[in-house]
Order: sequence, then C-alpha cells, then structure tokens
Amino acid sequence: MSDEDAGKALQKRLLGEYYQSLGDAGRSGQKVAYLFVPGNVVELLRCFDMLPVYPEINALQCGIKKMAGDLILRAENIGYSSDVCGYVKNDIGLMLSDRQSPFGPLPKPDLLVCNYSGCNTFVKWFEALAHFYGAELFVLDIPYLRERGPSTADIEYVVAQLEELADVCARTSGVPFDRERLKRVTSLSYAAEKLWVDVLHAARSRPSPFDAYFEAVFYMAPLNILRGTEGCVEYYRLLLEELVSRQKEGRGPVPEEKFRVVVEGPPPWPHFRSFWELFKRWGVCAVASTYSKVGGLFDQGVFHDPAQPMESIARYAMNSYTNWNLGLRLDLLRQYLREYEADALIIHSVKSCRSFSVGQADFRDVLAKEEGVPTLMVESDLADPRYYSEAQLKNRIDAFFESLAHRRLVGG
Amino acid sequence: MISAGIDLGAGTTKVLLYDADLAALGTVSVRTRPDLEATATEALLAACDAAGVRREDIAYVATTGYGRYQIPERDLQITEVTCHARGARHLFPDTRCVLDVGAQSSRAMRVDDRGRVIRFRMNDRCAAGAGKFLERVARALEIPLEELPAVALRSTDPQPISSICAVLAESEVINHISQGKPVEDILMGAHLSIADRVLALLRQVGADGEVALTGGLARNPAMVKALELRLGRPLHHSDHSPFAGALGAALLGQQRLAKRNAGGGA
Amino acid sequence: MRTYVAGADVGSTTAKVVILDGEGDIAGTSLGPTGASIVEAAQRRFQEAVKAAGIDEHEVEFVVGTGYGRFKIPFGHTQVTEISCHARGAHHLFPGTRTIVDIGGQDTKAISVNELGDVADFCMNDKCAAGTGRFLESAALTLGLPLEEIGPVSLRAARPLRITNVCTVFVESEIMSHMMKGETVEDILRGVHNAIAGRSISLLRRVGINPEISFTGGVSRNVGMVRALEDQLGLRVNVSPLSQFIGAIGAALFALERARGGKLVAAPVEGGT
Amino acid sequence: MRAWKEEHPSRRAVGAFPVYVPTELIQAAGALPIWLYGGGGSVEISHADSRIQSFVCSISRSTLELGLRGHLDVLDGLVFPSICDVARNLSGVWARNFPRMFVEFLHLPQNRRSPSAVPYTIAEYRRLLAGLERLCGKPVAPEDLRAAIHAHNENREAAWALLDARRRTPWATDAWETYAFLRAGAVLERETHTSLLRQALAAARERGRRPKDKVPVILLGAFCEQPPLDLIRAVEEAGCYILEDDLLLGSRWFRTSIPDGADPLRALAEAYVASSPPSSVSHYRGTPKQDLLPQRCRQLGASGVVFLTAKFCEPALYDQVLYKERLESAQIPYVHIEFEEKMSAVDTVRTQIETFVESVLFE
Repeated sequence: MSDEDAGKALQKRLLGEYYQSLGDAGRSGQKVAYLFVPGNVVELLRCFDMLPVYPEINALQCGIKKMAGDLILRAENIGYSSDVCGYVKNDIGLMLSDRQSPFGPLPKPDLLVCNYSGCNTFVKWFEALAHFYGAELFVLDIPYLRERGPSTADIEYVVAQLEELADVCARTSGVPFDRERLKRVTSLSYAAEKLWVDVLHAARSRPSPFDAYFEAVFYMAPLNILRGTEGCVEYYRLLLEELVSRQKEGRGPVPEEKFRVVVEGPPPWPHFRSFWELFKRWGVCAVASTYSKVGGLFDQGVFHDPAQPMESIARYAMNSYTNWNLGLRLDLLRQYLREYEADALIIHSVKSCRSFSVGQADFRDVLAKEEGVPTLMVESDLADPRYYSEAQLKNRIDAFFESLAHRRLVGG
Repeated sequence: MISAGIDLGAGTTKVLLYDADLAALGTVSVRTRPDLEATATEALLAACDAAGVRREDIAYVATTGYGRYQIPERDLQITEVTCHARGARHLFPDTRCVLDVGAQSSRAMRVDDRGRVIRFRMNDRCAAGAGKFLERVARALEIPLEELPAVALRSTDPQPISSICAVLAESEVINHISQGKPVEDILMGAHLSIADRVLALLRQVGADGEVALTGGLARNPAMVKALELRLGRPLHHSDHSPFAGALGAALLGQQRLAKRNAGGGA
Repeated sequence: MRTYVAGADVGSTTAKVVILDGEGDIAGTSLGPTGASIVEAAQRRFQEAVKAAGIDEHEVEFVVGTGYGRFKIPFGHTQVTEISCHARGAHHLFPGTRTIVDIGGQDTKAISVNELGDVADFCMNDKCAAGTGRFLESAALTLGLPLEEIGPVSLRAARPLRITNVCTVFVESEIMSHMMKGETVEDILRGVHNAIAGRSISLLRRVGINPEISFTGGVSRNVGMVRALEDQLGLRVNVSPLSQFIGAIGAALFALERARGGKLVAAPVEGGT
Repeated sequence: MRAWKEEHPSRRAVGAFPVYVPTELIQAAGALPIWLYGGGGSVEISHADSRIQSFVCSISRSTLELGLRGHLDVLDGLVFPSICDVARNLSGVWARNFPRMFVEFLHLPQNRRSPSAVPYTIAEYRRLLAGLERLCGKPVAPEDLRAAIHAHNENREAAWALLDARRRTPWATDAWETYAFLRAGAVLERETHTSLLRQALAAARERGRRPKDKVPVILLGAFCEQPPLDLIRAVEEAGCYILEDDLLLGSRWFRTSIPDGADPLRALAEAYVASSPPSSVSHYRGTPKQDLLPQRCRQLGASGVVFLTAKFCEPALYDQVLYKERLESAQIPYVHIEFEEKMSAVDTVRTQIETFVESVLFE
C-alpha cells in the first residue's frame, strides 16, 4: 500500500467510525452535542465523552451528495425564505427528514453548543434547533476580533463562559470535569495542528504537491471532526509523508501547473467537481485558500496549548477566519499571495454566507484596482444548487485565464 | 336580490351576476382597456344583457382585482385573494388550498371550511411563475398562444427549465431549440417550471387537502396537467375557474346585502 | 494569395461574422438574428460575409468563434470568450480606450483593458437579465414603438421619470401604470434609459472608470442610451458604427494573430459541447 | 445636520448604526449621536454596488452609498453594533473606505445569562468611551455620563408615553405619525427631541377622533431597516390599528429608567444585559421571544400580527418561522410582508394587508 492510500484509508476508517458512533448514539447512551466548526470547543466536549455533531459538515456532505436541493425545499416549505443561508435550510430539511444524512442516521442533540465565532447566523440556527428539539442551548459568545489580537477582557470573557460550559457539560453527561484530561486532549490537538501547518506550507513548492483549496477541503475534515484524538494526529503524519514524496517527484494535482492562485470563499458543494474542472482545464492550482482556515488559523501561530488549555481554547475560538475583521482578512490575502507566489486571486462569493461574502467586493476593489493583483470574482452558493450557473461561470473563468495567459505571452 | 362581482384584472375583466336564490346568472369576460371604469361599465351591462336583467336590478356591486378602486359605483372593494378563496370554496366545497395562476402573478391560499383565507403567498416580483412566461416562450417558439396547451400535451419527454429569471429561462428555451429538442417537450418543460414555482408557494401555506385551481390559466389543460403531475394528485378546476374572483366578490356582496337588509333596512 | 481570417460572434439574439484581410482591415461583414439554430445562423452569416468580401470560403485561413454559441460554430477553429474579444475589438477601433461597457441582449459587461487591448479586469451582471438590452425591447413592445425609435424619443423628455423595477418582465406593468397616470412616453422612456445606464455604471465602477470609455454591443446604437450614459458619467463615450461587430472583430483579430503564426491562448476544447 | 455643524463648529457628530448603540456614551463625550437609518427610497445605489453584493439588505447598501457619495461627511465617527454578519462586515468596509473617520465595532454580549456578561459589556463600553474621548479631545467625567443617561431616560420616557397613548387609543394617533415623531429624534439633541415628543402627546390628547371598525394588530420585524413611511400608512389605511411595533427599536430600547447613580457605566451595562427587549439581534436571556408573542397578543387585545421584514434581513427572516409556528398553534392570524427601501409596489402590499383584514372581518 502506498503512502497515499494509507492516508486515504485511515481517513475513511476514522470518519466511518465517527459516523458509526453517531448512528449508535441512541443505543450507547452517549450524550450528543451539536456545535459549529469555526472556533469549536470540541476539546472540552471530549473531556465529557460527548459526541460532537457538526451541522455545517452534514450540510456540506448533503451538498456533495446532491441531497441539498430537496432538503432546502423542505425547509422553505415550512417558511424559510429563499434569501437565508442554505446550510441552515439544509439542516432544517434533515431534521424534517428524520435526520437521514448521506452517512446514515444522525442523533438528536442533548446539548446545543453555539460557538458564535464569526457568524451571527449560528445563533439564529441553534435558536431554531432549540425551538424544534427542545434541547438546551448554550451560546458561547466569542468576541469578534476588532484588533489584531484579542484583548484581556475578551479572553477573560470567553474563559469564564468556558468554565460555565464545563459545568453544563458535566451536568448533561454525568461525567465530572477532569482538567488533566483536557491537557491530554489539547496536546493531541496541538500535534495535529502542527502537522497541518506543515501540510499547508508544502504548497509553497513548485509545483505544489496538492491543491490548497479543492483538495485541502478534504484534508481538513479530520482536523475539524476528529481534533484531539490519536487517529487525527496519525492521519496528518501520513498525509505529510505523502505530500513530501509527491514534492520529491514533482507531482501535483494538475499535469502541468500553469497558474498558482489563492482562493477566497467557500466552494459550491453541490457542484464541487464541475467547479474544480473549470479551473483544472487551465492548469490552475490553488496554493492557499481562506476557506481552509475556517476551522482555525493555525498557520498564523494560533495553536492549542496544553499548558494553558482554557485560555488557548479561547484564543483559538477567536481566531477563525470569519471572526477576523476585514482589515486582518485583507492582510492575510496579501500575505498568501506573496508567500505562495500566486499569480492571481479567485474570489468565490456565496449568497448564503454573508459573513464571508460581504466585504469581498471591497477586497477585489483594493487588490485589483489599487494593487494590480489579477482578481476574478464569481458568484454562486455553497449549498443551494439553484444559484450555480455553469455556462456563466465557465465564461468568466475562461475569459480570466485567457487574458492572464495572453498577458503572460505578450509580457514574455 | 342580485349582486354583481367585477374582477378587474390586468389582462381581462370578468363580471358575474348572482341572485339571492344562490345561483349564478351569467358571466362575461372582456379585455381590460386602459380606461378601467369604461371597461367595467361595459362588461357589467353586457352581463345584464346576457342574464336578461336590468342594471337597476343589481342591488350590490363588489369589485376585486387590481383595478378594484377604480370603479366609483362600487359598494365595496375586496382583494382578489379573499375573492378567489371564497369563489373556489363555492365551486369546490371541500377545497382547502386554492391556487390562482394569472398572467402577471400567482397566489397560493390556505382556506378554512368557510373559504376564509388562513394563509397566503403571492409571487409578484418575478414573472417566472406566471402566465406571462408562457407568452414569452410561445413567442420564442413562434407558436400562437391558443395552440400552446394542445402542443404541450403531446410531450413525451419534458425538457427541464431551471433558470430563476423569466428572461434567462427564455434563453434556455432557445438552447433547447438549438439542440433540436421537440417543441412539445420544451413547452411542457415551461409549464412544469411554472408548476414548480406555483407549488413552492402552495407548500409554504400548506399543501395538504384538496386543491382548487382558479385564474386564467385554469383553462389551460397543459397547465392543469403540469400541476397535477408535480403535485401527484388531481386538482379541482372547471370552466368557471377563471371567474372564481368575480364569483367570490358577488358572494361576499350577497353577505353584505343580507346584513344590510337584516340590520339597516328594517 | 492574400490572407483572410474570420471572427464569428454568435450571441443570444444576433449572430455576426467579420472577415479581416492580412492587414487587419475589414473585408466583409454579416449580421442576422440567431433564431432557433445556432449552427444554421453561424453558417449563413459566414457565407454572407465571405460573399461580401468577394472571396471563397476556403480562402479563410483561420476562424475564431465567440459569444454564447461559440462552441457550436461548425467552421470555427477555436473559441475565445466574448469578454476577451470585446476588449480586443474595442481597443482596435479606439486604441485609447481603457474601459468598455458592453450592453447586449441579456447581459451587460464592464471591462477594463490595458494599453495592449488585453483584459485587465471585468464584471458582468448576475443571475437575472434585469437592466439589459432585453429590458429596452420589453419597454418598446409595451409602448408599441419600434425598437429603433425609443432612443430618439427618450431624448425629448421634459421630466424624466424614475423607473424602479428593472425586471424585464415587470417593466411592462410599471410602464402601464405610468401611462394610466398620464405620464408622457418621452418621460417614461428617458426613465427607462436612465435606469439601465445607472445599473451599467455601477458595473463599471467595479472595474474602475478610466477614460476613454467605449460603449459596445447592440444597445450602443441607441442614441438615448448613449446620452443617458454620458450624462450620468459626466464623460463622453466612444461609439462606433461597427459597435455590433466589435466582438466579431476581436475574434477575427485573434484569428489573425494565429494565422500570422502566433500562439493563441484559448481554453482547451472538450469535444465541442 | 450641516446647519447644526455650522452652529457648533467645535462639536463632533457620531453616527450610530441600528439596532442598539449606547448613545449615552456619545452624548457624554460631547458629541451629537446621529442614528443612521439608510437612504430611504431616494438614493440610487450606484457606488455601493461595487463594494457589496446585491443580496444584501437595503439599509447596508444605501448607507454605504450615502457614505461613498460624501453625504455622510458631516460625521466624525460611526459605531456599528454586533447585530448581524452584514453590519459587522460593513464596519470593516467602512473603516477601509473612510480612513479619516472614527469607526468602532461594538461587540454586545450574546450570552446575557453569563455572570461575566456585565463586566464584559463594561469593558466594551470603556473601549468605546476611550475612542470617543480621543475623538472629542476631552475626558468624560462620571457627571457627564450621568447627565447623558438622565437626558436619555427622559427621552425614552417621552417616547414610551406617546407609544402607550397610541396603544390605549389607537384611533387618536396614527402609527405613521408617532413613527415620524420618533424618527425625528435621529438627528436631534435628546433634550430638543424630548420636548417635541411631549408636544406631540399633548396634541394627540386634544384630538377628538372616534374609534373605527379596524383590526388591532402588532407590527413586528422592522427593528433595523425602516420601511417606507407609505408602507406604514398602507397598513393603517388597509384597515389596521397598530397597537405596538418594533420600529426604531434601538432608539427606545429600555422600557424603564437607567439609574444614574454612583457607577453609571455599570448601570448602563447592567441595563443592556438584564433589561433588553426581545429582539432578533440579541440572543434571548430568558423565554424565547416566539413563546412570548401569543401571550402579548392576548394582553393587548390584538387580533393578529403583521410582520414587516426587510428583504435579505436574515435575523428577522429566521425568527419569522418560529413566530409563525407559535401563532399558528395559538390560532392567531398573521400576514408577512417583505419590504425594501426602494419599493415601487405599495399596491401589492396593500392587497396583502387588505386580504388579511378581510379574513378577520368577514364571516
């Protein structure tokens, strides 16, 4: 078995076990906590043997498996507007269909942990789930990063809430809080995070051994779902080995790497493959993306720290990409363009997620007009298949790379 | 006592006369002209002629439709939603859902056992879910409007039309033409795309129970078929369906008349 | 034997073919409705253009297709998007141009170009056809005027109205309600033109408004639209009598580049679908 | 506004984006707080389109448009509270496009059950206050803050008096009138506005109007972006008495007076944490607001609810579903209207409201 297969096989096995445990939750009596990916506090939940369920990940899986369209309609039938987030409607649709996900049945929540990081819709989403399920809702209020780093007051506020959340978890699960265990879990998180950063940095080489957008979204799944476990660390060790060997052989995701791009915004899940193809045919490889940072900006030096577990969870939670203010996000894009020697910036603006999309046109304005970075902005949606127009996207993507290629030709 | 219901729509004006013995006397439908008042008067007189009654015999005039405020001689104006619901309930007593598909807009209503509107939704911002869309498709396919249903009903393999905008949907139609798809399949696709939009409105108000179709497109058998196909069950419709608005207005006129006679007259 | 190349621009409403000689001068053009068959329309335009140039079909060395129907042009050698072609064509006619606004049947584009005529940046209208050329057609139809007349009529407006709904279908009812209120056709039409100009300019702002500005596409023949754009921009815009052919000219220029032995940048073709 | 600036050349003007901003702090710093409610229907969106997408609510687009056109140059600063993703990101767009302006994003606590919410709110208010002190070039003394709280208390009291009067005798005052009086406060000094409100109340009391056969309703959903005045009138003309609404909610946020005692900043923070009204933009502290609505309808004797929500306003649109569900189980009729600042078709809205009224009135 090659390294490549080993990594894939492990991911498949680990995620398979995870979904199995969700299916078994009813029988095993394990308590179930729903939570969001950005700024999640899964380390804390693991200390109480609680099963984490990520509605966003369920929604994106439904998108890839082409179930989203029907589920979204179900939610619209009970009154959800066509203008609100497709992820939320997808999740409500799942609830209305007895939670039959592409990977089997999902358990009901015993506790809703709304880690409100970078997305106000999270609060509305879990308020709705609390309404429909009657489950307890804990809103973990995570202050927006208004300055470059969190203030002391910000940290104190989040840590105080984490302590309150630990009490709620102990009460829900019947498991007492063991701070030593939290240290062990956070050290596993740290190990995986370090390896992940090395993975991301591998894209600095030419050609890049992997696509830091279209492939990274799969590579980051274990970090978002299994963080704080041994298996997760092992997965990233294997992945890194594989990428290093690809690097040595000069192999990348496209036969010939012609354009290196930075991608901003989430992918259109229901049309993921065809969207990727539109880029691949031009020899485009993403070398960095912001979407791969929604689960944490580890490459900016924000890690879990077993020496200060609660404080590091608080810092981590405040440093998800969408919880950064727009000035910080813009600087990050500039950094990626430079650090990964990219030729262009691609912005995929999605209607569902205002947290991502409002401000992107302003990025485009600065980067394209003032700083001369070739920038393409295209619009569709991350969850709603109705907002994807293949012909239109193709036309724009072709025109963009046509002109980039032509300029390169003329420019010598 | 005779009441008149006048439904002043953007395309056509419908008049229905109703007498106290609870029976419809006659109906008239004319094209709406820019002078709404003249259109209404003309249609009302034509209805009188058809029913063999005099204008003075009409004790109550209730107006509905977008021009309902433009008729000075009205006793009362009532919205088309309320009227269509009442009219549909009268025509099909067990109906709980009413779909009114017109030229410019579509509406879905949930009604109680007396025909009172409980919930309703309208599509009035985008023409993709209304009869106007069919007119444009007909133009693109160069088929006379009146032949649309017959042609569409010959379809064996309806072509999907997914665009949200009526104009862009038109280019999907053109695309299908250029790919050599049969005209009837494209047309049925257009009917189904309207059906999808209208039924989305219906689901938002609750689609269970019997469904009645009113409005101009109720007379288009291809539209009926498309709706039934997507709904998965038959729906009520009749030749009177386009007059449901006028009927509802006339019925509510009777209600007011009865009240007036019981109260003020005595 | 002299060199000839062709550019074929097959859009949603009209198909255009331009033949260029080896010097880049126009040898022949043809324009007609796209209609139901893209293949037929393209073929017919090509034959007519060749005839107009007074040459034989086989004398045309290289053909570049553009426009929505570009992948269906049977005689095309390769395809370039209409965005690149419009930029190239407009730059050829107006070498000083840095910004292009193209208003077509169902889309509007704003393109910024560099001094070589290469696309630097572009933007297009989104999901719906609100505010495009089709909107003007609807307005003309509702008012019962020929499309060619609405521009000149709009110039006679005394008090332009504000048209808020730019949905191509709903403009009909908005116009009807203005008519019922006794507003003049001139004022309504000026409002219609202003509304489209406003939307187009907001697209232009996204790529930056740098003079010279060229106005291309079928709608640029409408004097009312030219005036509305100029008034709102406070700038003069270039308009060419060949405006409808600009995409095809651009495509032909790309063909010429190829015929001269240059490498042409084009998307890989996947079986012509 | 410009006139006020000319009269007070040395004073600063600081904008407040809805829904709730502690404008007491702005006043205490010596600046004039200005509530921003978008551009109404009068501003064509042309510049803002290149900065934010079309699927964003009107108020964000038109406010940015006003800014980019230079119409908000009179402002020296602008405070955005944490109400939604759009407003939050808009604060970033604003900061980049208007570098000379003082732009602050205020993170109001969403977890108001936590004991740490009050200290956090105090810290957040301190941060804002420090920025305002720098902007206005003078420190804020506790008595400045007490004076500002006092002026705001009086203002809110006068606003509620007017609204309470309308609730008791809706035929005496129209909702669009009280709305216009409250809205005037957006650009006035508190004291000036308070006396205007008191005059309005006195005038309303003298009106000899008779009650009409109308349907009493609660109007909900337009707590941030404001509907066109014509739309509020259309609701009334179509046959409704609006007993209660959440229009301009932020400017009259607290129902009771805030103590202006020893620690005014703490009092202000405690009021936010403990006494905020139910709102779609702050997570509930006790009973979810949808559970309170049927009860509120019964208390007021409202026959139904008219939801006016701004198109693309996600917080309102999510809550809408939950409200509807509760109203349906309580068999309380409702109607839902989406509006935009620039609305051409008030007729359609009128039709919808009339239908709603007819469904309540006709047997």
